Amino acid sequence: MATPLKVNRIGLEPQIYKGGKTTLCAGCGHNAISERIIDAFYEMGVDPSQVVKLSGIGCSSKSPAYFLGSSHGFNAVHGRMPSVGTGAMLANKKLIAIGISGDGDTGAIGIGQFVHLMRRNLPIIYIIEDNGCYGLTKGQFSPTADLGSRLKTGVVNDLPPIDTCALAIELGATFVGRSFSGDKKQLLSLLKASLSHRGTVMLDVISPCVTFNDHEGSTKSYAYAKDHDDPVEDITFVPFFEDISVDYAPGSSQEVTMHDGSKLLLKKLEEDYDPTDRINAMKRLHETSRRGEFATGLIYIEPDRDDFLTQLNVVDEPLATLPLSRTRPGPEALEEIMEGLR
Amino acid sequence: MATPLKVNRIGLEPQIYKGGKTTLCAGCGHNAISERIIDAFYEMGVDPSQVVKLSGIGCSSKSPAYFLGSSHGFNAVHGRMPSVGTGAMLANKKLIAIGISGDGDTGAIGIGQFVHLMRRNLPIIYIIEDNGCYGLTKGQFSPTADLGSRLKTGVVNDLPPIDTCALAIELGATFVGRSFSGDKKQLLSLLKASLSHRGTVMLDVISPCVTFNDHEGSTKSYAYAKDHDDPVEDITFVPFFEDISVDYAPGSSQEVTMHDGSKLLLKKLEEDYDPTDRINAMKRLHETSRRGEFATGLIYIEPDRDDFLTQLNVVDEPLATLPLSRTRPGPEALEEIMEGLR
Amino acid sequence: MSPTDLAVKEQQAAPNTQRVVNDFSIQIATVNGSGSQTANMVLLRSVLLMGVPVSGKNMFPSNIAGLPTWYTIRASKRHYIARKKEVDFLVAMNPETAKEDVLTLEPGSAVVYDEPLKLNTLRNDLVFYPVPFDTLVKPVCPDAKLRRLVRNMIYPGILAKLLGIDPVLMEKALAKQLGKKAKAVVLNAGALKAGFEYAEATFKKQDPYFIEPMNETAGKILIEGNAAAAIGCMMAGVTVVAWYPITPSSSLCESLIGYLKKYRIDKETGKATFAVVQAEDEIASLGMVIGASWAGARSMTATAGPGISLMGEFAGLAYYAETPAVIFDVQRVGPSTGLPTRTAQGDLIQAAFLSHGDTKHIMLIPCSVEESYTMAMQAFDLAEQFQTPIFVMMDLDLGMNNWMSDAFTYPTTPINRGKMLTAEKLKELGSWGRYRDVDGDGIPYRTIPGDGLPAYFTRGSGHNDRGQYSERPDDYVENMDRLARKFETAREHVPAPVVQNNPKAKIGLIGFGTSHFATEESRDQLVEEFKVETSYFRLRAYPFNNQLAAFIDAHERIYVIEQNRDAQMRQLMKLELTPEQQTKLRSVLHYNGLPIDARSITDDVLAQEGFEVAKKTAARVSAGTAGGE
Amino acid sequence: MSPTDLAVKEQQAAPNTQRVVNDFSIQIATVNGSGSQTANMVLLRSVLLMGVPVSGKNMFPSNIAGLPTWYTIRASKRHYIARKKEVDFLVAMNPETAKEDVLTLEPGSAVVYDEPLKLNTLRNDLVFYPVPFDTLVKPVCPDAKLRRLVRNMIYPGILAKLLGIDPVLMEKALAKQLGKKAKAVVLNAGALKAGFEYAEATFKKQDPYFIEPMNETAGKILIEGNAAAAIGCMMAGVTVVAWYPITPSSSLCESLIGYLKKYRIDKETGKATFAVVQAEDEIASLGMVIGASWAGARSMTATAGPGISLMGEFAGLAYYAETPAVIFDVQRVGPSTGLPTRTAQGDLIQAAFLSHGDTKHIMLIPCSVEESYTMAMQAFDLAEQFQTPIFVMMDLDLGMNNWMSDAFTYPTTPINRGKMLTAEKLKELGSWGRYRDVDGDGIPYRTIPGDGLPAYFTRGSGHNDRGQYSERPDDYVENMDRLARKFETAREHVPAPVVQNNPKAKIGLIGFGTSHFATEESRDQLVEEFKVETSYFRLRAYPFNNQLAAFIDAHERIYVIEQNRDAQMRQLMKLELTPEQQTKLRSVLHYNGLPIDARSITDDVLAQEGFEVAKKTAARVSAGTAGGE
Ligand SMILES: Cc1ncc(C[n+]2csc(CCOP(=O)(O)OP(=O)(O)O)c2C)c(N)n1
Ligand SMILES: Cc1ncc(C[n+]2csc(CCOP(=O)(O)OP(=O)(O)O)c2C)c(N)n1
Ligand code: SF4
Ligand code: SF4
Ligand SMILES: [Mg+2]
Ligand SMILES: [Mg+2]
Repeated sequence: MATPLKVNRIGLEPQIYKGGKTTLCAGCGHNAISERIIDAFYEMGVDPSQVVKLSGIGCSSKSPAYFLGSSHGFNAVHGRMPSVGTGAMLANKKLIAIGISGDGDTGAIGIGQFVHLMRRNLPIIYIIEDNGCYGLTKGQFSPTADLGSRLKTGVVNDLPPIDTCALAIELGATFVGRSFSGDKKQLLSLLKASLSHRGTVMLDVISPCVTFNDHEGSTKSYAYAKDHDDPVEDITFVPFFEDISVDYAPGSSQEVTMHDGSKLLLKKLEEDYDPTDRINAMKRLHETSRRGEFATGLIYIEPDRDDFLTQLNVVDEPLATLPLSRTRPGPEALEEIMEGLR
Repeated sequence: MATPLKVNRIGLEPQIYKGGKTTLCAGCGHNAISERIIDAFYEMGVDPSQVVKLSGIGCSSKSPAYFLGSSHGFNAVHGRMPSVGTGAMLANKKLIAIGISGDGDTGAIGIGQFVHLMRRNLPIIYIIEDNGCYGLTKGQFSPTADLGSRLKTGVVNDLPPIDTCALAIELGATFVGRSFSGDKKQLLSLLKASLSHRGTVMLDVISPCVTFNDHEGSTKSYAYAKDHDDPVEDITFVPFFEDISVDYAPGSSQEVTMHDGSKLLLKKLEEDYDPTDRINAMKRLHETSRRGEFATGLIYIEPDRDDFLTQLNVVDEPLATLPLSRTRPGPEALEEIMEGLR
Repeated sequence: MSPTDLAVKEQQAAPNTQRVVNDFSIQIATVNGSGSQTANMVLLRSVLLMGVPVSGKNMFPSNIAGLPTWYTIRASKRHYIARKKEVDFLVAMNPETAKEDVLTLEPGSAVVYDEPLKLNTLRNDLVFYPVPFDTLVKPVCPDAKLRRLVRNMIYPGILAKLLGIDPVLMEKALAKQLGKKAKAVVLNAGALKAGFEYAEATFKKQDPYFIEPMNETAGKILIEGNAAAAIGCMMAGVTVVAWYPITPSSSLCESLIGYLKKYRIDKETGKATFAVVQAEDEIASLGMVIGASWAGARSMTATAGPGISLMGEFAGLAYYAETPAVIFDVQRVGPSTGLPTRTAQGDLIQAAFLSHGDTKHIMLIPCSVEESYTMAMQAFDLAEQFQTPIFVMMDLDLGMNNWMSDAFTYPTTPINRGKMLTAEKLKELGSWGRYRDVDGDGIPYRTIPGDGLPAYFTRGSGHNDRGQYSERPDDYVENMDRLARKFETAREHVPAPVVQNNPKAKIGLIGFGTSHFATEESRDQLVEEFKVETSYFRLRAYPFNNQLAAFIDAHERIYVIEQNRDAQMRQLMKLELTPEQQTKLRSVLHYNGLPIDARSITDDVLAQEGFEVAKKTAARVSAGTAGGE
Repeated sequence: MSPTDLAVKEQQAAPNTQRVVNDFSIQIATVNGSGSQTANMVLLRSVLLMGVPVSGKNMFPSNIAGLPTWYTIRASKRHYIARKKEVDFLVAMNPETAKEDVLTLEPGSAVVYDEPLKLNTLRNDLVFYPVPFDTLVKPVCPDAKLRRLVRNMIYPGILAKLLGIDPVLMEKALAKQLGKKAKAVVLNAGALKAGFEYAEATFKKQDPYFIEPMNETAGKILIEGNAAAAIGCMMAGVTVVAWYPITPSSSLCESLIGYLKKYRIDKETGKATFAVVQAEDEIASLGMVIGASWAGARSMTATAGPGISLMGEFAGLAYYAETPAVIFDVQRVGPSTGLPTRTAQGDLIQAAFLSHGDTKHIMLIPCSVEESYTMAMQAFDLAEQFQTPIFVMMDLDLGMNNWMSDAFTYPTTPINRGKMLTAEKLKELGSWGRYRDVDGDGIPYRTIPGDGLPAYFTRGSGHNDRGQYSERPDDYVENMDRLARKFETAREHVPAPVVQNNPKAKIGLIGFGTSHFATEESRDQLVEEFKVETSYFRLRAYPFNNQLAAFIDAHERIYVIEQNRDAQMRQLMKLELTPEQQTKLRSVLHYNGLPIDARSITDDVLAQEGFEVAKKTAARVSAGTAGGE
C-alpha cells in the first residue's frame, strides 16, 4: 500500500481525515479499524464534506467520533443505525455513507434492521466490529459468539453463532467481506474497494475486545484470530485513478472491475475461489466455520446490481435540497384533484 | 393417510380438535392449513389441554382461533410471537407449542425474533402461512414476495425475497420444511412429523391469499404454486404407536428416526436428496429458487440436537407450578448472603 | 325536560303523516367484501349531487370479508355532518345482523330488506319494503360470478325511488365512482335501474323520509381525511416517506403514493422528486424519517397506536438530538390491538410524553378534512422550525370516513425550513454551536450533510452546545433547560384554538378533533331544546397557549369533550391550569369505538347540569348495545 | 441567614485546629479501569468496620477504561448516607482532572496526591500530602504488569494512617474484598502497608479529619440496590428471567444469576428451578416475561429508560390481556441515551402511561436497598394479584452504589399468586369467564395452560368477559370500565406511604426513592440551622392512596422533591388532587445526573420560603460546574 503522501488526490492532508481522541481501551481492535478507515478515505481521496458516519450504540458505535472529524456523524440508538442510514441516503443520494456497528448492535437488537438493509442494497459501507461480546456493557456474550467460546467468568456459550457474512449473502448484499482488525493490508484493500462499490458493502471485521474477550478460550481473541484466519484469496485493489498494471500467471488470479472502474485483482491461494458465485461462497463459509476457522477476504461480490436509489428512480439531485418549485405541484394540480372529488 | 376414526388413540373425538368458525375469506389458504393441523393433532392423539397456540397479528395469526378450540391460545402482538412462545415454554416445558405466523408477521416486523427463535432450537412448531403479502392490511407486498411478482394494482416487487427456509437452516433450526396449503398429503405428513420432533420446527407453507394475491402475475397464487412446486422427496411418516413397516427398494429411500421413535421414510425422487446435509440443503433451496420454483418437503432435519430447555438444564416439572418450598431458599441461605456482605 | 320526553317529542315531530325532508339517516347493513362500499358511495354522492349536505360513516369489522358492516348516510339540511345515533331508514342486507338491526330501530323508521329474511314479522311499528334481490339481479347480470357484487347496486336504485333522488344524478354518481371501467358502469347502471323500477312498480311510499333538491353543496367535495392529509403532505413538499401498513393509517400513505406518482415525477427526466419506502416496521419507519430529516429532507411517516408505542425510543432520540420528523397518528381504539377498525382519541398522553426521561412533544389536532390538509403542511414547517417531532393526531373517523367539505385552497405562503445555518449567518454569528441558543427562543441553528458548512456529530447521549459528548452536570442542565425553553416558544407558534365566545353563556365546551361536528350540533340542541347557551373552544394543538386559561376564566363550568376513557386531554390541561381553573373542568367522555354524536354530548352535559336525564353510564351502554349502531 | 453566612459558619466550625470526627467526605479521583474500585471498597468497608456509618457513591463515565472517575466516601456519625456535595478530603490520582478537582475544594480541605502532579502549587488554603506512588509500588509489586492496579491500593494505606483507621481492620476489609485470591491479598496487603508506613514516616497530620471507633454498624451490611432486589426476586420464587444488558440495570440480573446458581439448583437432580435467558433485546425480554407469566411462571425483566421506551407495545398488551409481569426500571439520565452512568427519576410518566390507548400501570418506588429487597417480593405478588405489569422504579444511585443497611429479614408470609381458578372455585362459580368481575374489585379469575381447567383465548384485541373476540361497543366499554375499577382497587394494595407528621410543621416535604436520605438530612438542616419545622411524606407507589390528600390538607405548603426536570411526580399528583390541594404544591428539582444531596434541597426550600439565598438555578449550576463532583 502506498504510504500516505503529504496530500491526497483532492489535495487534502491526512490530518483532515483524523477524528477525536479515542475513549476506547488501549489495544481495542476497534481503534485499529478506525485507523484503516482513515487511511482508506485519505488514499481514495474522498471528500469528507460528503461523507456521513452512522452508528448504533456500543464501544464500536462510539468509534465514528474517532475518524473523519470533519464529516457529519450520527450516533443513533442501539441496533437501529440501518434505518437512520437509509433515511439519510434517501434524502441525499450523493452522500457516501459508512455505518459502524458491533456484533451486539447488529446481531442482537439490530438483526431485524440488518436483514432488511441487506435486502435493499442501499449504497452504504456497513462494518461490524466483531468481538463476540457486548463490550460497553461489560462483556456478555453476543450472538456472534462461537459455540463453546468461554467468558472470563467461565460461562460457556451454547448457542450457535450468527454468521453475519453468510446472512448478508443469503439476503442479497452485493459486497460481503470478512477481515481481522490486525490484518492491515487485507482490511485496507477491502475498505478501499468498498468505496468503489455502488450498493451495500457488509464487512465483518474480527476486532478483539482486550478487556473482556481476549483471553484463552475465547474464539474472538487476537491469538485465536491470528491462528484461525483463512483467507480465500490475496487481494490487490487498483483504484480507477491509478493505472498500475499488475500481472499474474494466467489462471492464477481473477480480475473484478468495480462500479467506478477500479479493479480488484484476486490472486488464488491453494484452493480455487470465485467470489462472484453466491452458492459456493455460502458453502465456503460453512465449511470453514465447521473447521473452527473463519474465511477472510472478499467473500462475495455482485458488482452491478441496481442499488436501492436506482430502483426508486429518484432524481439525480439530492431530494433534501430540491427547490419548492419542484416539490410543490401547481394550483392546477390541486384543482384537478378537487374536481375529481366533487 | 388413515382417515380420522371415531376417536383417536387417547380416546378423543375429532370434534374436540376443531376450533371456532373461521372469519377468513372463503378459499383462503390459511383455512386449509388449519384443517391439516386439526387432522395432525387428532391423528397423533395429542392432548389438547397440554397444547398452547401462539400467533402474532395478521389473517394467518387469527387462525389459531379456528383450530384446537379446547387449547389455550395467545394472539399476541405483530411479529413478536416467538418471544411470547419462548416464555410459555420456559414456564412449562411439558407444553406442546404451535405458533402460527404470516410472511409479514415473520418476514417484516418479526424477522428479528424469528432469527433468534431459530438459533435457540426452542421446542415449538413454527408455521409461516406464506401468501407473499399483508392480507389483513389489504395486500401490500411482504418480504417473501418474489422479485418481479406483481400486485393487482400493477406494482411490481423489486426487492429480493427472504427465503425463510434457507434462513432457518442458516440459523440453526433443526426441522425445516416447506409445503403448500393445497398439498394435503405432504403437509399432513410434515405436521405429524413435527409433533415427533423435539426442537424448533419451521414450516413455510405457501398459502395463497385469494383476495389480494391469487391473480395472474403473482408467484404466490394457487396456480403458480401448483406449477412450480418441486418436492425434494416423497414423505411417509410412521408414528411410534403404529408399527407399519414400509419397504422400498434398497437405496431408493432414506429412513430418519425421530426423537420419540417415530420414523420418517423419505422416498427419493429423480434427484438424490439428503435432508440431514445442511450445506446441500441450502444449495438445493438456492438452485430451485433460481429456477423460479420452490423446493417442498422436509428440507432439513437434525433429529437429536439438544433443545433450548435441555441446554438450560431446568428441572423436569413445569417451573410454573413448582411449590414455594422449591423456589424460595431457606433462612440459612439468606443469612449466608448477609454474612458475606458484612 | 327529560330525554324520555325528548324522545317522545322527536317521535311526534315525525309522525308518519308528516314529511321529514333532508334531515334523516340511512343505515345500510351488509357483509364486508360484498362490494357494498361502491353502492354506498353512489348513494352518498347522489345525495350530494341533489345539493343536500351529507356525510357517511363506515362501521366495518377488523377482517377482510364475510363479517357484518354498517354504513350510515346522513342527510342534513342544517349541515350536520357528525354521526347521528338514531337510524331512520334501514337497508338490511345481512342475515346475520338483520334481526338485531331491526329490533334496535326507533318506531316509525323504514326498512328495505332482502325479502327472504322476512323481517316484517319482527315489528309492526315500522315501515317495511321487502325486495327480492336475487330475482332482480339475475336478468341484470348474466355472469353468475359477478352477481354477488352487482346485487348490492340494486338498493341505491330502490332508495332513489323511495326517497326521491334523481336517478340521473345517481347514474352520474355511479359513473364518478367507477371512473373508466365502462363495462362495470353498464352492469351497475342496469342494477340501479332495476331497483328503481321495481320500487316504482311495487311500493307505495309509507315512510316520511324525503330527499329534496337544495343548493347547499355547490363546489363541495367528498374526501377522506387520510387523502386530505396526503394532499397536504405533497403540497408541503414532502420528499421522503417511510411507513408500515396499519389500519387506519395505511390509506394516508397509499393515497399519498398515488398523488406523488401523478404530480411529483419530473417531466424531463421521468424521475421521482420523492422516495417512498414501505419499511419493515414502525421503528424502522421513524428511523428512516429521522435519518432523512437529519440529512435535510422533509420526511414523514403515518401510523396508529401500536406503531406509536413502538416509536418511543426513536421519538426520544429525535427530541434530544433535535431532528425534525412528522408523524401522523391516525388513532384507533386501544389499548393494545384493541378495535383496529373503530375510532378513538386515546393516544394523546402517550404521544405527548412519548419516550423515557424528560421528553415532551408537540401535537397538532385537525378536526376536519380541510384541517387535515392545512395542518399537514403546518406540521412540516413546525418540525423544521422547532427541529423536533410533530405528531398530527387524527383518528379513524376523520381518516377513513368520507366527509363533505369546501374545496381546498392552494397554499399562499412558501414553506418554512426553520433555522438552517447559511454562510452569511455563520459569518454574522462568528462561531457556531449546533445546540447554542443564540436567539433566546431555545432554537439553535443546524447544518445538514453535504451543505459544505461546519459538520457536527449528532448523538442521543449527553452533549454540550457544540454537540460534543459531555457528561458534565452543567452542560446537561443547560441543554435540558434550553429544550424546555424551546417547548415554551412552541406555544405561540402551533395552530391557535378556534374560540366562539357566547356572552350569554355560563358554560364553555372544549372539544378537539372529530368531536367538533358533534359538538357544534349539540350546542344547537342545547340552546334550541333546552335554552342552554354555550361558548365553544376548539383546541387545535398541544402545548396550549394562553387563550385556554382566558376561556376557562370567562365561564363558570367547562365541559371537555373527548373520545377516550381517561379524559386524557383534560389531564394534559390539569398539568398547566391554575387550581381555580381546574375546578371548572368536567368531562364528557365517549369511548365505545363509534364516532361521537351530538345527542350523547347533549345528554351528558344536561345530566351534569342537573337536568333530569338518564345516567351517563346508561347513555354509554345504550350507545353500546347495538353492535350495528 | 444567607448561604454565604452559612458557608462561612461551616468553615469556622471547622478551623484546622478543631478535630472533625466521623463527619466528613473523602473523594477519590482516578481513571476508570485502573482497579481503583477495589481500593475504594476496601477504604469504605474499613470505615464500616470501625463502627462508623458510611456510604459510597461512584461517579463513573460511560465507557470502559481510561476516563475520569470519582468515588466519594462519606463517614457520618449521624447516619447520613446521602451524597454530601462538599468534598473535605481529596485523593487526586488522575492528572486529567486533578487541577479542577483541587480548585473546586472548600478552603481547609485536605489533598493526598500523586507527587509528580505538583498540586500544592495551586492553592495555599488547603492541606497537601504528596505521595510518590510509582516509587512506593515498585518494591511491593515486582511484576511490572500488575503495578498499574496494585498502585491504587497504596492510598487506602495512606488514609488509614492520616485518618486513624485501624490497619488491621483495613486488612480485614481487603481480605473480604478479594475473597479467596490469596496471591492478590498478599500483594495488595503489601501496598496498604507501604502506604501506611510511608505516611507514618513522612507526614505530620495537619488536617482536622479523623475516623474514630464507634459502635454504630454492628451487623450492618454493605450492598448495592440491584443485588438487594435480586435477592428479593429469588425469595419471591422467580422462575423465569428474561433480560437484555443495559446500564444501570445489568447488575440486577447478573447478581440474580449468581444467587440462583448458588441457591436454586435442585440438590438431587442438579437441575435448575429457574430459567434465565439473555434475550436479543428488551422487546423480546418483555415478550418472554409475558408468555411465561401467562403460562403461570413468576417472571421478570430489568432494564433502563431506553428499554422501557421499547416495551410500550408489549406493556399495553399485558395491561389489556391482563398478564402479570414484573419490570425493574433502574432509571438513568434521559432523554434518549442521555447520561447512561448518571442517576435520575425521569421515567415516571412514561412508565405510568406506557403504551397507547387508555393504558395505566402500577409503579413501586423503593428508597433503600432494604426496600429494593422487600418491594421486589411485593412486585411479584401484586403482578399476580392484579394480573398486570408492575414497574419497580429504582435508579442508578440506588441500584449501583453501595449502601449501608441492616441485614435483610427472611419473609414471614408465603407468596400470593392471586386469583387462580381452581376446580372448587369453578364449581362454586358455576360458570367462568376469563374477564368476568365476580368479586366487584375488577379482578377476574385466570387459568393457565396445562392446568386442566377451562382454556381461553388470550388476545390484545377487543374481547367480552369470556375472552371471546368482540367489537361490540358494550363489551368494549364494560371491559374498559372494569379495568379502571381494577386500577382503583390497586390503590389500597400497593405499598402505603411512610408519613412523619410533625405537629409543629406548616411545611410538608414529599419525597420518594433515593431522594429519601437527602430529604431526611435536609429536614435536620432546616430545623437545626433555620428552625424550619417540616413533616415528611414518603411516597412508595403509584397509584396513590388517600393518605396523600390527607397529608397535603394538613400542611400549608408542600415541597415535592424529585430528580427530574419536569416535576413528573408532581404532575401525576395534579391529576388526582383537588385544586385546593394543588395550590399547595411546590417543586424541588435536582437533575444534573448526580445523586441529590441535602444541601441542595435545603437551599431550594429556603429560597422558596423566602429566605435570602442564592437563586435556585445558581444552586443547580454550582452543583453542576464540577464534573468531578
Ligand atoms: C435499547 C438499548 N438496550 C441496551 C443498551 C445497552 N447497550 C449499550 S451497548 C450494548 C451492546 C454493545 O455490544 P456491541 O454492539 O457488540 O458493541 P461493543 O461494545 O462490543 O463494541 C448494549 C446492550 C442500549 N444502549 N440501548
Ligand atoms: C405494530 C403493528 N404494526 C402494524 C400492524 C398492522 N398489521 C396487521 S396484520 C399486518 C400484516 C399481516 O401480514 P401477514 O403476517 O403476512 O399475515 P396475512 O394477513 O398475510 O396472513 C399488519 C402490517 C399491527 N397490527 N401492529
Ligand atoms: S471494552 Fe472491549 S470493546 Fe470496549 S473499548 Fe474496551 S476493548 Fe474495546
Ligand atoms: S385477505 Fe387474504 S389472507 Fe386474509 S383471509 Fe382473505 S384470503 Fe386469507
Ligand atoms: Mg461487540
Ligand atoms: Mg401474508
